[in-house]
Amino acid sequence: MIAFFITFFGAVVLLFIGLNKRESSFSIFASGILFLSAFLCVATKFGWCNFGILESWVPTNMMQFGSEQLLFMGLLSFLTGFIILCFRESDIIGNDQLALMMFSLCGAYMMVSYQHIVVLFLGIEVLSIPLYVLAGSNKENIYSNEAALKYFLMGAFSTGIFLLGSAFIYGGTGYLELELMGIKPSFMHALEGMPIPVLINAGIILMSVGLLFKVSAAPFHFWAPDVYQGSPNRTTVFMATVVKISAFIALYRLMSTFGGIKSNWSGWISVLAIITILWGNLAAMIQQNVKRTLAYSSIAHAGYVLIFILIADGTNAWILWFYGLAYGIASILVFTISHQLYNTNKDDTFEAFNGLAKSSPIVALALVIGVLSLAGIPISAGFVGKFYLFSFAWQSYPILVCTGLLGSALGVAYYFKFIKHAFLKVGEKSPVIKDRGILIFLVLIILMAGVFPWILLRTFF
Amino acid sequence: MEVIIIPFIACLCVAILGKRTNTWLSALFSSLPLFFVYQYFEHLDSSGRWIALFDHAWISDNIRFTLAFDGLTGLMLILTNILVPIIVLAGIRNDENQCKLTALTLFMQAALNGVFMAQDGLMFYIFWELALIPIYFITLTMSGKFAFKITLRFFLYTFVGSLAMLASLIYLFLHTADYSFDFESLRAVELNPTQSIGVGAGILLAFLVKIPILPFHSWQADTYTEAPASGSMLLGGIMLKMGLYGILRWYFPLAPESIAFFQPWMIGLSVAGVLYGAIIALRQKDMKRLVAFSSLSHVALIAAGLFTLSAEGIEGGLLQMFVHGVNIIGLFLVIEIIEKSTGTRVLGELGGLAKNNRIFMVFFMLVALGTIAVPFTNGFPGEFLLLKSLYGYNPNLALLAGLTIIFSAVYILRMVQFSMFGEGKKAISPLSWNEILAFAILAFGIVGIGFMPQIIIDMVHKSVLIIATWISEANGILT
Amino acid sequence: MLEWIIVLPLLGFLINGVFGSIIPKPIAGWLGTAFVFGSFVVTCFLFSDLLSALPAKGAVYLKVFTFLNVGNFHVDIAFQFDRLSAIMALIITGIGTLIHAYSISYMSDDDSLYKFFSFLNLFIFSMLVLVLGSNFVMMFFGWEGVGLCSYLLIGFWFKNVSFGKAARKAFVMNRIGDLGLLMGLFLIYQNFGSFEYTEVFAKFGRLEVGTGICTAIALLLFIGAMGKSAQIPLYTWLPDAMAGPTPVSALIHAATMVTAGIYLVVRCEAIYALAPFAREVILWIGLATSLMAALIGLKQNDIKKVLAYSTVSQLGFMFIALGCGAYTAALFHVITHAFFKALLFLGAGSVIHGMHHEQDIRQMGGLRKKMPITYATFLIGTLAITGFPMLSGFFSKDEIFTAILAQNTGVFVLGLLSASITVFYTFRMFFVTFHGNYRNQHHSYEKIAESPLLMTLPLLILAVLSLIGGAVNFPNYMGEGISKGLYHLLSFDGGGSFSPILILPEQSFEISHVKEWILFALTPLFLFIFLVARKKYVVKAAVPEADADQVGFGKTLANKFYVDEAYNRSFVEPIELVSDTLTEYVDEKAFKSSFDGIGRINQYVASLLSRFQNGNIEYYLVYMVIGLCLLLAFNLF
Amino acid sequence: MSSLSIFNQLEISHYIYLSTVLFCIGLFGVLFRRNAIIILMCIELMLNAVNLLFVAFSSYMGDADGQIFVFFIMVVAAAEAAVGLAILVLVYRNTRKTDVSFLDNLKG
Repeated sequence: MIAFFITFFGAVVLLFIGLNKRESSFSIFASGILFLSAFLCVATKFGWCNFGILESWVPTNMMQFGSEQLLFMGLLSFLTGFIILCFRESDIIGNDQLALMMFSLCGAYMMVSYQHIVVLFLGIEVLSIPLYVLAGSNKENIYSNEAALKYFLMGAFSTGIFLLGSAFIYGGTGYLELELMGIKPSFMHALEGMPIPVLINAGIILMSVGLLFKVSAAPFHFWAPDVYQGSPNRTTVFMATVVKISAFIALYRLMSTFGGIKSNWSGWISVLAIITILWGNLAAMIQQNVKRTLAYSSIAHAGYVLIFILIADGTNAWILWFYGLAYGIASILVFTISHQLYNTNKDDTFEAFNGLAKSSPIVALALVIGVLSLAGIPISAGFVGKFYLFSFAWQSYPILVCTGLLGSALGVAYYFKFIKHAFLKVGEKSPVIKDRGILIFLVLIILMAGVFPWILLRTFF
Repeated sequence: MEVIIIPFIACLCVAILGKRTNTWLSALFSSLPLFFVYQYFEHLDSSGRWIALFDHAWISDNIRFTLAFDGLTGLMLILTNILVPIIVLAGIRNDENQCKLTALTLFMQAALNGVFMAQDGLMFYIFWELALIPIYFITLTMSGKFAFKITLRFFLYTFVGSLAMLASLIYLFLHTADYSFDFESLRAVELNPTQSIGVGAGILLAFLVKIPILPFHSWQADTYTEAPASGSMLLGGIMLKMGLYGILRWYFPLAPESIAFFQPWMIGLSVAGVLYGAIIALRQKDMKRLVAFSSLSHVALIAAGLFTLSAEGIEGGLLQMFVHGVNIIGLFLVIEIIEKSTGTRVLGELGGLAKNNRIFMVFFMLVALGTIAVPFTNGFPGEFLLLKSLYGYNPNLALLAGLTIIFSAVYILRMVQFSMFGEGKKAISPLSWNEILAFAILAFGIVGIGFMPQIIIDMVHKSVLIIATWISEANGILT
Repeated sequence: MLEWIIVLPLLGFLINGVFGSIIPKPIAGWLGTAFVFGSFVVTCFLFSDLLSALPAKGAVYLKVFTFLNVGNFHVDIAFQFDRLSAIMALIITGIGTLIHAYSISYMSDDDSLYKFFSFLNLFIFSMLVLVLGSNFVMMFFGWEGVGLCSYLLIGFWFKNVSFGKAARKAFVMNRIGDLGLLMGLFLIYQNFGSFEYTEVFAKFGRLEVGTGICTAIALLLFIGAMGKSAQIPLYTWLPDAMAGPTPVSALIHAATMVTAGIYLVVRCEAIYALAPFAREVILWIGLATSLMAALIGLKQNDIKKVLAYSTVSQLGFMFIALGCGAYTAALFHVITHAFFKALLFLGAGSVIHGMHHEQDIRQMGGLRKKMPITYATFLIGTLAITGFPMLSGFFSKDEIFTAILAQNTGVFVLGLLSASITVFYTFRMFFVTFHGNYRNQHHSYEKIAESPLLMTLPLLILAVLSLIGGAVNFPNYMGEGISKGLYHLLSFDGGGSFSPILILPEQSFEISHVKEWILFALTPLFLFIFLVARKKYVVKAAVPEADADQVGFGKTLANKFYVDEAYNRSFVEPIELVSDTLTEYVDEKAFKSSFDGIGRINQYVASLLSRFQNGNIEYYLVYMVIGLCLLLAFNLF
Repeated sequence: MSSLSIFNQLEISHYIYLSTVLFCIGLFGVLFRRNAIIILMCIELMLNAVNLLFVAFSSYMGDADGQIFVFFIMVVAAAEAAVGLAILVLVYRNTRKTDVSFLDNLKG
């Protein structure tokens, strides 16, 4: 809860002190707040500090801050902090933007820690509404406008679907509290004339479609490439990482609530996972735009994580956490480099990477490691994440794992485009890459998590 | 542990120093692990077991970072750590990308040492993949417009194979009693024949692609041909040994029940590959391409030998692995020097190179003779044992595979003839000391093993015996 | 002491090979010669030791080290000096020494003399390994080693492309034979569990005559012998091998290496004794080779080519003998052939040397006066090879014909034909070269001079040997004490593990007196042919016509029965076609394209998928709703 | 009273059908109208359908949660509409159109 407060009030403060001023020091302030909140989450988890008073304000049937939630919140806060830090030089800079992002993060916190569908709904909306604005924050850019409108319309639409689903669930189970509605989904209040399982099943499908939209799982992913491409870079990476991870956490918690009737939904989730993995990887192969490619890549990753939704049993949330960390850091790394190159070349196709290895080899190396992590090649964190995921799923879902492996192989084809352009092509301009320290730090995180995952996981879980 | 850390540190140093790197020093550094390998041999006991030298909890308490050593590993380590310094030395003529290539080669050395020492399945896989990355970048420095396509094909091929292996390993891992990737735990998993065939197929695929065996070879020729010399050397000299080593070390013990199923297929494919590579090599004009196909042919023979499951086949195969590494690196070194001196490696454009550089000529001849397995060069004992083992399996197949001794004479001598003999205007530029040193080491390897192959056989004999016992316990087919 | 026989030539090879470039030329040559001579001396000592040992010894045995020990498979580097290998070693080192000495002068113009001598020494070493090895693998070592040296020496003048081609051809054809030999070795090991001669042959004793395994092994080994000893169908490399320097032709392609096949069969007498069918095959192949080569020899004009075909033909005779089971006769002919053929080649070399590397006999003529020593020695060689009475060739051929006659009259007639042709073409070559008028326009007759002493001395020594060489194995009618020396040597039973080399009793070749008379009647026949040749080439001074003028059967002969062309058509070209097809269609199209095709399919699917992504939000919403409806439909109904 | 009795005769399923139909009307409106404002209104219609359903369930089960949810939905819908209209204005300024089918610059 403390993280929530700090983030929220930090955003408010930022909004007021920085009225009409545009300075990158705000970014440092904001990221400082976020790192602080991340740290506090971890500290609370380990019991180094106790904010029981704050916690007591929130009814436990509304939100819950167990150690799992705290770690997820810490992860999200940590990632957001890095996003803000890395994109200090964004051309759309402003304290209002930062504040919006932090508000959005508050929504993500709610999605992580909800115990009641109302909170989930509010979380989704608090997350989304600032994002609509952020997506369109490049006001003069027609692409940004288009992205915002698309995102908004489809987001609102999916909210409607989500709400219909929650209404059905409400009708089917009689509860909106997560704990209660999942207990015995089959017996519930008798509703005359309505086959209850149908209502519950439909409710589950509709609600999860609302969330699947957010994680951009096929066939609800169509917004993603367009919106990712049109939005300002910082917003894109925020959407690709924090939003996606939080939506997955929400989905995971929702679905594990209905773990008792897993057979009702495991089938179609599997199908969606397969479609998503294949679609994301295949469609990414022919893209020329970096952001679009990464959008498809994020779709593919959504497909992998859908496998986790299937295997989640309440004790292995750390897989999601680790995968989120690996994926998030690698995405931020690649997006940051691509963003900085964009600032030099005003080109967001792969051509921007041309000659990177010559002009700044260290950045090229960082790029390689980021890309390898996304592709899931040892010794990067991405590999370990995939390894955990696949090895846990092998037993029950071999076909999914095979698809995942196939997808990884397909993924190589486009991830290596980065390397191709950075190492093989000759570039005209030599881009100025700032923040090498941060990039190297990110690389180190990836490598540490890739080489010593057990140390990391044993510390936290 | 040292054999992994030292090259890695050397790699970092080279990467940091960049153009200021002294190649002699890098070569010296990369040969340092040999000293430690020598020390490791003292840990061996008479049983020939695979003894863990380093062990630490890693990804989980049961997925450990375990480095182990036995004769088999020792042989591969010696091979790697002798050849890598030579590759580093040979790179001196490669002015532009030299420090980059050297750094990558050293990184590769660390990864390869890891592959050969890894006792934990996951670790093996990770090092396996890790070895792929530097070679990918090395091949990427090739010139030519198909560079990306070729490297991508290479990477995808091997990556798909590795993923299949990973899937199999995870499958085994999930069936272990203690959820461990440890070699012994994986081996202890009881599989029924169907499972075993599935698991075996996955593991085999990775190795078959890497070796490569016939239908999975189409990445090879282009990659060998287009890659820079050090890339070709690493690929042909050491990397494909990973596949053969893998078959022996990981496939045979982990899925012994499936060997009986795969044996005829593998031997059939290998023999087909022997002929296929040899026949194609007969008419190649590009020397590197020729060597690539000859390697396809030679290595397929090794694979066939391994799959005969006889002592001659396995130990002869191991011997030949070492030998092939020496020879192919020699051939690539020769071709590299020819190309650097004359600007071409197409046979029709060369000729008469023998006349001005005697040392080069002698070495080229020596390597060529080693490759065509003339007695008292290193190629002979291995090929003899392999053919003999194949004869024990099926005389007709041995006859077919034996055709390679005719074909290899034809294409290698053709290469020698068209490049070295006859009249020609081009000449080999004088050799530098590093090249002469590299030649000397390789020449020593060629002649020394030619006379004393038993040294290598003795090194691996006990380890092979243990593996053979496992196979026969599962099948009772070992002779 | 045995090791020195082997080590000395190896030392010579190493010294000349490593330091050759800094050693003065003549010294390099003398060094090489000295090492071989040293080896010869050691061999002589050892041989006399062996003969005079008390109690009588079968062999001296020397194990150097273990070469391979895998599972139950064991091969030693080990040597065995028995009577057979002693004879071979004596020929090799003895004639080798002469040819080395000859080469010092012959090759004195060449810049890389040291290289030549180091290769020659390496050859001697390999050949000694071949004959002295105590097991089949050692023999195989030498077998391949001499092939290699032959390759190196044929292609010695590497600047000439066609020489290189000839060298390659020789090596590859030998390798074809080697493959057969190798398979034979495997078969031996599979059945007898050892490669050691003594062990293997001891186990053969227990088998029945005509056993399938014996026949198979015998035939496979014979394939190896075919390659090395230039028998049909693997003989075509030998005439081409004349590209090498003449001493090489004398040493390798006449006296020693090509007789390795005969050595192999004699060595494996225990096997062939049990394989009558294989002997039959050998007989007929030897006969065919002998006839064919003799016929081709009729129309050859290159002095070395004539000698080469004559060698092939003589090797054919040796195999005929082997096929008849007359192992002594074959070995006897090996010895005498080594003498007179080396003599002829060296003589030819002397002529070529004098003619400034002119080899076409049509460009010679009348050299008799300018090169008297060469002429005289060449004449002795010619007489010896044609079987002039009381010369070495007479006795050895006589013995072969005796054996044939005892077995098969048909073969006898054909063999006789072959021998007659030999007489004709040898004298044809002799007369055209030394008699008649000088016909060369490029070099003036005056400038031709006799070769230096260093070259003529070996000629003289070999001439003497050719004259008296028959003494090695005189026929019975020459007297009890001195006859059948070789036979007694080889059929000596050392007892213990060492059985005699020859097991078959020689008595089977005792022939009736009528037949003996027939044999004697042959001498006038040969005399008649000699006169015909003399009339044509001396009296009428006929010059062989140019190749283009050949017609009919003569043309076929001049073109060597078109065998090379036939081989090209039936083996080389199809394989090249297969190779090209595999490269172009299978490797590129099938394998590579199929993998790339997967990529292309992916690209195609991706482009299909991207059609969904048309940028229009309405479509997106529709897709979403369709997806949703499908989900609902499948799960609710 | 008679009208109330009609209400009493309504079963919960009727509410479900009604709101589903309403929802679908909104949904099809979203799908088949091109004007962004109308789409926005249709989404509101969908939300109101859900509201109706929540209220119905709530009163049927005598549980207040559903009604509270409705208030939240209304509030959020208002906020969403505000942001949405702002975005629309933004788009309109740049393109002079409110027709969504013209916005297809981003694709592929």
